[in-house]
Amino acid sequence: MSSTVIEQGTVEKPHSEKNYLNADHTLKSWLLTVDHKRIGILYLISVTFFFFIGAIAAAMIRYELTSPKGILLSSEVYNKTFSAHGIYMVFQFLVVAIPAVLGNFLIPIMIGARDMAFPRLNLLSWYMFITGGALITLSFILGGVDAGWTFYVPLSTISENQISLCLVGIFITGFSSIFTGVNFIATIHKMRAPGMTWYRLPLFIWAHYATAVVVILGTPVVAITLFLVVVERGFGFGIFSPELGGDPVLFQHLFWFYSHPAVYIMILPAFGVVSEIITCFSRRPIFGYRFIAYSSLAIAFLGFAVWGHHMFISSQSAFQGIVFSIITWVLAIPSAIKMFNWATTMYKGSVHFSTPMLYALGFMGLFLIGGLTGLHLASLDTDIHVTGTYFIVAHFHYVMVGGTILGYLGGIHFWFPKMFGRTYSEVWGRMSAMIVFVGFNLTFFPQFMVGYLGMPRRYHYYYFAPEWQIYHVLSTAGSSILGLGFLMPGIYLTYAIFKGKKAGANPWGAKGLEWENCDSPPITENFEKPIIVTGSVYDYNPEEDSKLYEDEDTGMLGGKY
Amino acid sequence: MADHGHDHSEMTKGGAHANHILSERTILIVAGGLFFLMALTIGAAIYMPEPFKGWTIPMQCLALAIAVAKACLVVYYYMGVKFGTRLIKIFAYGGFVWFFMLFIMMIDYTTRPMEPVPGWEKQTSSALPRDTVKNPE
Amino acid sequence: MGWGPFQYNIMPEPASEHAPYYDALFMTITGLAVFFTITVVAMIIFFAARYRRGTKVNRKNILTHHTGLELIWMGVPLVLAFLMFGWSTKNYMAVRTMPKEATEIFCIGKKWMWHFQHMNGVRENNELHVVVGKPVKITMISQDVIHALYLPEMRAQYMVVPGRYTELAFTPTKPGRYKILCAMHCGTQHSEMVGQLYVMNPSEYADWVDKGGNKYKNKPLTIQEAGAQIYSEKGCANCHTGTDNPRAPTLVGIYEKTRKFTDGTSAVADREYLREAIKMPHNRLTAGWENTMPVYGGTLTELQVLQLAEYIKTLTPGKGDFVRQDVKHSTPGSDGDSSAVDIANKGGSAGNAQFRTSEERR
Amino acid sequence: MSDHVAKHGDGPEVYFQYEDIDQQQESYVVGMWSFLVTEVMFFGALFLIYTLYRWKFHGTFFGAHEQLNWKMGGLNTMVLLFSSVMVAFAVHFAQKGKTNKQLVCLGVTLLCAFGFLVIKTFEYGAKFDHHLFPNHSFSYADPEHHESKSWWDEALPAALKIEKHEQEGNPKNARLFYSIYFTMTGLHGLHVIIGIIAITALMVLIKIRSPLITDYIPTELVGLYWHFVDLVWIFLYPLFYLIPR
Repeated sequence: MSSTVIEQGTVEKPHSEKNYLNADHTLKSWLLTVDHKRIGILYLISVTFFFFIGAIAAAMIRYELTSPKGILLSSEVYNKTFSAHGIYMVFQFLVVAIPAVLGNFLIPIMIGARDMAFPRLNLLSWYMFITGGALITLSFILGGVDAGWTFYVPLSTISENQISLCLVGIFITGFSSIFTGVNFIATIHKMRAPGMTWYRLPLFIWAHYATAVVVILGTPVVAITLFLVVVERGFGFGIFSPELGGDPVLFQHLFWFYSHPAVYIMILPAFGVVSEIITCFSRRPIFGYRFIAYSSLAIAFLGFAVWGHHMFISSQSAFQGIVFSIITWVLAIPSAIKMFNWATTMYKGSVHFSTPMLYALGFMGLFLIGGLTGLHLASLDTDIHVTGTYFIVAHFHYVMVGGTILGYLGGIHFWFPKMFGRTYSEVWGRMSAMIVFVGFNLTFFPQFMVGYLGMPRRYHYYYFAPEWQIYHVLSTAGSSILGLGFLMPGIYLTYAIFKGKKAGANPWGAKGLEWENCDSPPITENFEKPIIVTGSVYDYNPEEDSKLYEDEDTGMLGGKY
Repeated sequence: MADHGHDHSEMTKGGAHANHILSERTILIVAGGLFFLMALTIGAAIYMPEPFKGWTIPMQCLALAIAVAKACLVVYYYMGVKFGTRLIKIFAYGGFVWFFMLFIMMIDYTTRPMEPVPGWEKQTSSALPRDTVKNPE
Repeated sequence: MGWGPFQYNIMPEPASEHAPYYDALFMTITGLAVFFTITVVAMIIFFAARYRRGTKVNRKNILTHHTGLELIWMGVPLVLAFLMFGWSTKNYMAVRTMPKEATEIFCIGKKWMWHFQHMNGVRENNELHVVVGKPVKITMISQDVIHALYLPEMRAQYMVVPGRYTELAFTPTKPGRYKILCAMHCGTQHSEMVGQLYVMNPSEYADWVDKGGNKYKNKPLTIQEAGAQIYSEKGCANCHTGTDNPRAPTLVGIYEKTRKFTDGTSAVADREYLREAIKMPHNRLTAGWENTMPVYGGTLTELQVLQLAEYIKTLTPGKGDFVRQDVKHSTPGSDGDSSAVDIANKGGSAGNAQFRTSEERR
Repeated sequence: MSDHVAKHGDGPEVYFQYEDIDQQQESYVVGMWSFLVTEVMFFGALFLIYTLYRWKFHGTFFGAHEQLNWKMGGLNTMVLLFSSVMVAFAVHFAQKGKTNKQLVCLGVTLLCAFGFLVIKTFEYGAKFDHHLFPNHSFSYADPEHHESKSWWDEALPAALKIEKHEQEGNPKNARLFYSIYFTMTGLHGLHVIIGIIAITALMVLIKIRSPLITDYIPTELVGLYWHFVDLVWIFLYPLFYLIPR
């Protein structure tokens, strides 16, 4: 990115070694920090923790399903296990992962600001997130929740488990998201550096802006809905209870009013990350900048009008089903735009297969499959047979895990040198990217098949159809590979934080304020001097870049390929 | 950005200054309007002569129209949207427009028979005991 | 059955009229998905390989936007989407329009079993028998939480909602035994809320109806069971409940106990006394009760009296009591057939547990 | 540009992340508005639920609403509207820098907020005594509980009493009505309590001349929040207390 540093007669200060990581070492300085970068790191640690809880639950589920009659768990514990998997993964990991870690860390740097608009609110968000997570964990310690992460009434209102406590935890986590969203919106609107116009913003920022819009418009609705379940359990108010003439399907309407947009909260930031990675490692300006930017907003707004496709068979009227179906089909278009644009971005580029790029390519492949199998579910008729089966499980795992988590891992690898000032081992990185890709496909592709055969989701036993076992065994085998793939970055990245080679300010040769105007790791104020942006954000030159590598390895990270 | 300043595009396009000071006179006039409308809404609901009082839908629309008028007074003047920047206007209108997004749900309820089965009551749908008082057995 | 991977089906057997239409649409959409996946992946691989760093290719005049191209790849998928939407909606309307001439069946979902009620009075639990080729319309309601009646081979699924009737229709085309599943998480034993759908030829079906729709009926009853049946048919339980009451003394534990009579005498309640008390109850009245019991002298055969006496012997406060016969005898799992339902029942779950608790509550 | 160091005692303080005071003030207002959008959606879902069930069970809702005291509701509307006016004045004086007048206005607002809660307590108390709280002891159209006297009703001055109506309609749907009534007014009451905390905090900070409050923006933000609370009540009042037959 071209930008100028304003010289106001001040003499250039000598380069200091202080950065946000070593500015202060006390625990207090971390727990009471208002620095967006430190809060990002706090989020990184906490979401990793919650991810591993969710992953352990997933491993238990997969192990249990290798036998048609179950192995280890009772049905009750099994139900609590998949509920834990869903609740931790959705509310404590997927919804927050990219926005809270990468978004918090990068948004102010990318737009040339010194911090978020409301640093203290940002810290409060993190504390609320932790409180919510602690309450959810407490509810599982005190007895567990067996209603699944969707909490459909009346199951969640008559079940005698710790559902109220868990819902309160989710409510608090929800408000943490809202505050983060408010912060993002105010920051992106008001904190941009001079010259950073809307069309010069990196696509990462556009994606996060769209995400924040979805968060502030959607989250309160699910908060109030879950709150109503709590008062129904606690006081006996019966807003959804059929014996008072209420409608349990209304809960599903309100729940999916948020929870469908919530999948865009998960995937939009990943779109942003992938847009950045693909341009950087294709060494080429992104193709169709405005189309990608506006497709993010289109997804954010249109995504609110499609929630009913989760309810085609839940006794909503056929007419409403048709309305939702057609909007859902239309919603396929913005995602298609992005996909085609990313692919075209590589045309005439200078493509470099570094770890983040491998993750991004894996993301494209998996999201493609996940998105396109969504067509089966958008279609009214085909949805009938596969709703509530493993087909849908496979579909949303392709989108959420294949999309969000690969985007997240790609982003973590991409900005790792910026966050910690060190580089990780490229060999291990590329290996883990490939293992994740292979393991992921092996885990979830058989689930499409067993779902089409009719295996309902959330089933503990399937002894009535032992022929399904082969698919489950394949899936479990894949999940152990996938688990290995997730564990590896955990290990070599942790190693790299302490022992990795020093990375320069811009190890990838990337463009953007965070690479060109900012140290690795950045100083607490992000920039030594205020900056003014004067040009486009993606002015790469693939021709020159490729020439560098024609004859010799210049020693940049990753080398020739 | 010749002035080396911050990007104030949203603000300047609104054509008004952000910290507009509401005059005391305006506050009082708006307050008068609010109290008048409140009296009106009570009058319309309670002291309406009989043939009109029975018209459910027009009366409800009237009550809501008065409420919307009051809301507009508060939002425009007291909350300062009238003098706010374009961005504030977008937020204010956007919030209320998006509220109606929820009403897509009404399509469902108006196009299907939602009549609950008469007399249906089986399981209590709460963790607490309910309906235990009147049990003839 | 084939060899290796080929022995596995990739789709459930299409056994309803709608299934072939369903699969056609499903496969078309899958085809489209595969086509787009291959196109984009090929594009990615081609570009990534050809333009990888260091290759000597033309990188001049890079394209950063091209509205025409964008419109093409917005337009083409949009048209395809509308086509698919039209097709699927047509199918959906066909399958969600309830047939006028249909076998009507009622279904009640509860934790964790399916009750079916036929118009001819037959009740089934976790099983459903229907005739091949005749449309079936199921009207469903749930008793507690939301369930979903899922018949994979029929490509039919719909939710069963408490407090409201929902409907599901299908036309079976192939005789056989198929799955009934619950596809909406409904609590602890959700995965055992399964059953079987029997699609029968008309002759078989007629036979089945003749037997009262009860595959357990032909089995000889034990003497106690026969007694229990008489006990229930004659309505003994109307007066002789589990405890003494103003109308009649309880029969629980009565056998070989000493009974006091209104005339001051007493006797041991052996088989002879029981016979007398059934056939000529007015002879000796138990102290504390009046002569209200009908005389069964002419209505019960000697064999039936014997059976009844044997049944009365088994009555204890904890066990046996006054079970409605229809429920007891249609309890699945009482013969050796190891159907899915029975396995579930033997596991001490699903149906059995459900019945026990509901009966005790009565 | 580089003089973003906070200057105490010389006009409003600019926090380190902002370039200038304009940017800071605008950011705060934008943040508050996006939070208010959230609040709109928060109550929006409840208004949707209300609309749906009211449309479904209009007869019973009409019958049930006649148990609510519209005079008390009207008084509460008046109290809230008056407090809103006071907040508007508080912001006005804050902008002009008249701290004492500002504090008086905020104090009156605080009084109004407490008054609102007191009136609400009288309403809730009567509902409890008449077994109209929608928990397991709920009882509707039952003479025994309907006729029972409530201290909260008796204690009212005559002008605020309404004539006792028969409890008409389906008791189940009436319970739905009261569920919605208590949820919505309860949440609104919770917002009033949060407002009280915010106003109190603001007054204390102004009083002790805290460095946190160097310009009118905090007052403006609290004012925006309080106006929103008022706004919700403006709709709740006709929807619950003034249902036409």
